[in-house]
Amino acid sequence: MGDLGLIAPEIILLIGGLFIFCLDLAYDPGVGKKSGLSYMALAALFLAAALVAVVLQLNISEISEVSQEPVPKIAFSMMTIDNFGSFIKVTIFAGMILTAIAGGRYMNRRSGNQGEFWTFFLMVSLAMSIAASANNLVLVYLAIEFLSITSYMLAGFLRDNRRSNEAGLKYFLYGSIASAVMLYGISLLYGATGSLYIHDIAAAFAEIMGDSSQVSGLAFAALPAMLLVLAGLGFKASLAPFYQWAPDTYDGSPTPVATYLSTASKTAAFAVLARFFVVGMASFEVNWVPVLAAFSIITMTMGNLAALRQHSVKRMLAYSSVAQAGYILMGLVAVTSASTSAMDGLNGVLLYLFAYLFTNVGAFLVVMALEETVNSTHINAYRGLIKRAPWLAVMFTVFLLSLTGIPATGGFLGKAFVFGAAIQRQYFWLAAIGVINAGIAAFYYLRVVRAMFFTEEEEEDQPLEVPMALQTSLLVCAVATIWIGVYPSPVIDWVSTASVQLLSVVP
Amino acid sequence: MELPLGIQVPIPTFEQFIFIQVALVTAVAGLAVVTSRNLFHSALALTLTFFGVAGVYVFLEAEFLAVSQVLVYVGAIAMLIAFAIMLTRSMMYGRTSPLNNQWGKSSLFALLFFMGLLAFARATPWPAASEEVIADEAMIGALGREFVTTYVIAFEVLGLLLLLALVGAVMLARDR
Amino acid sequence: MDSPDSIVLTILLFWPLVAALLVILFGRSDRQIKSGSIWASLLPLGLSIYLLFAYDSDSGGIQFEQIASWIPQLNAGYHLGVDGLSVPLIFLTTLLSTLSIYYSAGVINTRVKEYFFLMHLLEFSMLGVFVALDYVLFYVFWEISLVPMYFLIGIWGGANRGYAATKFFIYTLVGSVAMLLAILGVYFATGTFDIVEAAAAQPFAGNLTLASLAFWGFFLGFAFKVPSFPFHTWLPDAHTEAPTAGSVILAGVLLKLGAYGMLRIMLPSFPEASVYWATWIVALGAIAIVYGAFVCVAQTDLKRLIAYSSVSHMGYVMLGIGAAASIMTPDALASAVNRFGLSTEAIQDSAAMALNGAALQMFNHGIITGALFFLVGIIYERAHSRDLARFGGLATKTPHFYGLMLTAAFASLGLPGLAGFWAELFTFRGAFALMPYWAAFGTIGIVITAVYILYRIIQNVFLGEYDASKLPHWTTVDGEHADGPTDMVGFEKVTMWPLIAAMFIIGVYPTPLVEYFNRSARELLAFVQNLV
Amino acid sequence: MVPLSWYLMLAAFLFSCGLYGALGRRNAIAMLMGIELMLNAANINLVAFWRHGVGPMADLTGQVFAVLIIGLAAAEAAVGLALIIAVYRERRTIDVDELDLLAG
Amino acid sequence: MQITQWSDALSGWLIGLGLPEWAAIFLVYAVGAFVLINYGMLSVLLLIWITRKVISRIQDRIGPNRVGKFGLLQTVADAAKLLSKEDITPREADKIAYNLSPILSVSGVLMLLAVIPFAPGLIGVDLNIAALFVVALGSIGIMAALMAGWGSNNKYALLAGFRVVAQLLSYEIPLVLSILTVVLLTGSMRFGSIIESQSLHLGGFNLGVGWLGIVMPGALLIFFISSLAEAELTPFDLLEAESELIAGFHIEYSGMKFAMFFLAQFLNAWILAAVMVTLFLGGWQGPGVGLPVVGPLLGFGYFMIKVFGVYVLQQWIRGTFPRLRIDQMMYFAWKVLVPLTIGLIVVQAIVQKLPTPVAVHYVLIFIANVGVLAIVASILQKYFREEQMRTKRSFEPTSLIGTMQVNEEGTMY
Repeated sequence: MGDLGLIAPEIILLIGGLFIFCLDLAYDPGVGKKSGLSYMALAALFLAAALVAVVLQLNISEISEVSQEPVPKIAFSMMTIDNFGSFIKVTIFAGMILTAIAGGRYMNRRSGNQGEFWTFFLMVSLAMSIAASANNLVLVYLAIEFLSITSYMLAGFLRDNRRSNEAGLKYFLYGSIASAVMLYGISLLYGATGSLYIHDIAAAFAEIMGDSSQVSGLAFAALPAMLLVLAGLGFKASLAPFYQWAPDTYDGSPTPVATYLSTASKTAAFAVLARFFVVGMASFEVNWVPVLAAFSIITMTMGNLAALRQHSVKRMLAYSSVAQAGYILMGLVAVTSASTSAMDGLNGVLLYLFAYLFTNVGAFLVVMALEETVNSTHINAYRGLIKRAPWLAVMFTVFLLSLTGIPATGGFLGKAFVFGAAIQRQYFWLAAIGVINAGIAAFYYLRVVRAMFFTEEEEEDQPLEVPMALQTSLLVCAVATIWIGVYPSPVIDWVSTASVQLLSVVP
Repeated sequence: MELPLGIQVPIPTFEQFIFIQVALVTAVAGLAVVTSRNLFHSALALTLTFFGVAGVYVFLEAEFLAVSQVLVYVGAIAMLIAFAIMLTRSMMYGRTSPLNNQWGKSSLFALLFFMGLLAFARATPWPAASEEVIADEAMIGALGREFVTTYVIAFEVLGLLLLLALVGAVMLARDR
Repeated sequence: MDSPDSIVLTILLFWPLVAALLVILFGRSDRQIKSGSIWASLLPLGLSIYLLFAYDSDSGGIQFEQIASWIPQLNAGYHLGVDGLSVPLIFLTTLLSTLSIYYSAGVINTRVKEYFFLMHLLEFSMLGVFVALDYVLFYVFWEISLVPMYFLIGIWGGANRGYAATKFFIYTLVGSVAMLLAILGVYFATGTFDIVEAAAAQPFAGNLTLASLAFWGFFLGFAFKVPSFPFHTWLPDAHTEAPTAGSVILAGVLLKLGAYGMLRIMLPSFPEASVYWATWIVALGAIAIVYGAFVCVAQTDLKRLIAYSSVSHMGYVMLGIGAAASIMTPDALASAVNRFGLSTEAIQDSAAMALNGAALQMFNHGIITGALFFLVGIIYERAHSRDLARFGGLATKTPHFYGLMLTAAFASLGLPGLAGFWAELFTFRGAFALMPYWAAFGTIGIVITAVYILYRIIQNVFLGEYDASKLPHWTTVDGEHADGPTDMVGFEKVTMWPLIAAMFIIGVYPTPLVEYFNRSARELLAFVQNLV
Repeated sequence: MVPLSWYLMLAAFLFSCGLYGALGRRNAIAMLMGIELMLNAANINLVAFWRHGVGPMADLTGQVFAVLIIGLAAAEAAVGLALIIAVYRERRTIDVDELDLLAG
Repeated sequence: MQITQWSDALSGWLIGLGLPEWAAIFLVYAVGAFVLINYGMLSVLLLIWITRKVISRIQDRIGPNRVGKFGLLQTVADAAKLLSKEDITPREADKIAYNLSPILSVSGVLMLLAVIPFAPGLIGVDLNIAALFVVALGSIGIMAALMAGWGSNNKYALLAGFRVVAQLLSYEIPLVLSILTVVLLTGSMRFGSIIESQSLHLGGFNLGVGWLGIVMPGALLIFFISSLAEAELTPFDLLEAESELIAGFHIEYSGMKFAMFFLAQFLNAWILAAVMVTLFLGGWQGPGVGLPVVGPLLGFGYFMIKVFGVYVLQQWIRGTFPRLRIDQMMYFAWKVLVPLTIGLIVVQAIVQKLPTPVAVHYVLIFIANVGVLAIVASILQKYFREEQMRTKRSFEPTSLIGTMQVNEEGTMY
């Protein structure tokens, strides 16, 4: 399989995006008749996801003699095609597909630039996909920036809408600062190690750390560099204290954009974080573990406390997604390459991301459904939803319970894994703070459930018309959420192969 | 060279002397960018900074980069910024302070940051300069080859990004 | 599948879930849903009665085991099984569920489909807790039981239901997440999620700090549910606001989950920590008894009063468990022998007695409080008020109701010949031998219980002159206007009689029930003594 | 020969200036200018490390990355200014303190 | 014989005099810069005279003929007059921008002189990236115009400032791309190498007519058109557009500063012509440049003849063509020139990878260029025909509203 074959999913996305773009330029069927473009985008995404699986299948044939693990393949010297990347890609594509199915109508009704939208949409997927595989900080940075810049435009896509505009601008300003900071950190890493390949950096640091006479030397550069890079990546993953953009952006952006920003984009950021810290900074584990732990605590606490005060469900979900990032980070804190247990931190991160993706996409889709029908995101719009749209309310409840971490949903499994990993590494205080936060979080999730179910008698109940495509997406999300919670075995297997392969390259 | 108070300063070579000039101009211009009350003057100072940085690249024997810097930063980015300032020129007047309400915090933060980086840059035992730069024309060739071999993915990504930025910027900023 | 019996638990467990799905998917009319639900709930009841008889209490141990692979990567399996402790509680669960469903069919007329769906789901989750022998499974059911209860309180509850439901949910959630951490700790110490195996592996043996952490993790989870004294504040709100059937299930079964967890998990898994913290548990139990009873006296709301009486009564359970916990290790046993100057056997007998008392109290409290809540619900359906000050002299107007209430109330205060008596007797008998001072303190509660039962309930509601002006608006159970209190109607009587009968039967002849409990209590003691 | 640390100090100064501008100014365009300064500072670092760093001279990573960043900065500035113009057209302001539609 | 050798000799001599090495090098550079700058300043006098003469001829006038022989000193007199004029700064002007702009404008252009190869060996610096350098420094001029437009605090000036950015940035792209075709073919951005590659050896004798413009007429044309726009010459002189913008961004300037803008403009046109000659017309290449001693002199002569020839051509167009509207101008850049040059580059890139003899490459590239040439020519022809008809109609007495009419197709032309 050649290099091009290995990045076939990305190429499909590229071709799909450019094709849609050209088609949109060349052929104008008239206002409101461009929905065909969204089907094309979907087709490209499906094909890409399928190709990831194909690449994965063809990839695992070669087994290393040393570690008895499949050898990751390198494409174009900067992309590692391994199980880890493939897992992340499939997760991302799943999120993008679900968003695309549900969000097509939303965007088509609000913007006349469908051609651009679907092009950007595919390109964002492409960027995330590259970020998931990138093994060189040059490409990591470019992919993150590609993702960011395209996202800025998508966040501000409804240019006649003041909120969307403002969301785009704020996202841009915060995001650019963060990426510049990250770039500075990368430049310091380059200075200290002379390379930007993550494994080279890891090897160089391992060598420096191994040589006791030199430890005080260039290793000194690692800590500031690490912090700066963390600032940039933490921004994408909306970790405190870099999360201020998230609520504003999610709130103001078109809901499909907010949906993927809070799920797929976050998944990509965590993939990069994992690759960078677990592989690249393996020699400095003692340094970054406390930092990440502190970030994790601040993130979940700040996110939860802020979410408590919100009256807009969309904004509440935005803050909640900040808090969820804190939980996920907890898993990253507790990664060990020596762990034999399936309940390892990295597994926890991946599993959490996987489950969280379906849950949160679902939750945002419900918000989108309400926006579509009653044009509001305020919690009062959800009052008595059980009478107006029973299935919508039930599914939203499933998602909210999953976000709370109630068993038999995917969210529980993710939480159990990250808590488990923390317990395993004996970070009891971290887990304890997680518990307290779970309690706080339950409060604001339940507020929505209360509004939906605990109705007064006199309220009017007009049935809501939820579009078919949205329902389909929602159903998939709900089924997936419950399925992961009830029968997680295959997912755990999958996750394990992914993380084992990533950890096998840690020097 | 000994300054008053007994501070020892090594006598700079001619090259270092010129570098100090360039660096000073760059730094002062950089400071002017963020302190000037007049936005347009900020933009002018920014342009000067870009030139200064290009000069620094020349010192680093990266002429191609220096020219690219002028071409893109001065020729495109500074121009765009000046253009945007003109388009939003009503923002220039009637404002009492160009700083937002957290400027105090940010200035402190930036100062601390600077001192940290400074200490870091001075304290770290950076390796000594390596060998001579390869001959100029060959280097440009090598640079070009890097772009289409090792860095081909990054290069393509950047190209795609530029295309998307173009399309998106037009879409966003276009008048109805 | 080793024997046909092994599938019994699976059927018992999943039938309510099937019923719930049938209700939600195929429920057409309210009538059909109600009758279908009642019929559906009879199957688990039948199966649990079958279990009562089929469980071989001579051989004891865990029977009807079923083990299947579920999440092999985590060593978490689908492991079901029952022992002498869980069999009666399963029966209690199915009995109360069936009665609740039956009663609700008479009084619930809004959002019927959801209601019965949730009732079945609730039964499913409660049964799951009692039959699960795997931590993950246990925890899953434990948490799921929150959800239907939350909705039951929130949708069909009283005026302040949203607040109460949320409070209930969050309190218990925080507790159970703490328990989750403890479970994970046990998992990483033993490498398995199997409750029996993990207990046998004795996690954190020799490391009192970690063992205590895990112990308190579990304790938090269970104590919120029981609810033990400082963690009880959600309970009065939840009970008061819940619909009748919800209160019944909540008091009758859900509270037992906590105590069950202590007996099933905490004592066998962490004997050292149990010994170390036994005094605390006993103290909390005794304080709960006394505090709950005193608070009851001050109540003006009938339902709230009964809710607080649950706090008090569950205190007995804690007391018994704590007392038994104090001799969980051979060392502790030996020191207790030294301290009290009794023989080893006598001490062990006392411990077994305390455990029996606690377990019996769980069962009895389920029946008695269930009955009391039903009765409160019955009067509330007519009076639409629970204010004690507005009742009086109902004895003459509603004699049937009066009779049943009298029986249940006396059972509650532990009158000999009724169910409550034996439990209190066993508990105090066991506890006095092991924790004399706290047990003595706890007896104050018995006196106060008599005060509020006799004075606040019997005197206030039933005796004295009936004064129509105090509460002018009465209705029949169907919501039609009535001139005064009307007596119980058929379906209410049908609901009540099995419970009343059970009180009498157990009061007169508790032996078969004690047989189950005693067997498992002895097993527990033996298990722990043999381990170390 | 100019020592490496001089370049690094210049870069650090520019970066801090940029950071201050990006965080402390209220005009979105001024913030953007600060961001450009930061990118330039990072670029100086990269090229200086390439010239003086531990890697072999034939490895042009630092320069290549710098060129890529220059291109990327152009894209970023274009998109950013487009967003600024779009906001300005709707709101007649690009003062980030006044963009409070999404506060809460 | 390279300029570096001369400068080496000079600096060696200076060191011999006892100067420190850095001072000697500094002095040599200073001398070189002094010479180039003065050449630039002085040549402008000639350039302005040529312009006025050419345009006068076109307009059937004689042009300046009083001051000096053939009026050659007319410009000197004008300059003296401008210098003596009062230097006015508008009250509300942005002082920094206003005063900096003319200086920047001139210095940006003068810096370009450093890389212009006047003759074999006669070149300021033979930069390895000279082609890029030329383009990069062009942006200084844009910046200067923008500053002038803004600093004058005059709405016409500001409007012109906007137009500067729009026009110059737009035409920079086809300009760069057409330079790229040359770079692609010669494999170098160094002007020295590019000129070297345009020699044509015949039995050891350098005929010097292997001009790239012959192989790539399309690119040549596009470069020429773009350079007209870059030099702000008619038909792309919308920046000053006297009839609408009064005088463009330098409307508020007077005296010396005004003169500096003019200087920059004329010099810029000349330098662009020089670049064009270097890239496409063989630079100093010509018969006999390979000869010793006379070779460089011949080269210098060829170069100057070619450059001034192109310059006269520019002024000729300036005198005859009507001005474009801004939309037409943008349309032409983005929808005609840019796609065509990109197509050209793609074709060329593919052709150069073909496994055929180099001659075949040249033939194929030539064919592609002719195609481009034909397309541009046809578009221009269409435009001019319509322009002619419009003009004719507007002068017909029967059609009083002719100028207001949209043409038949309703297109922009």
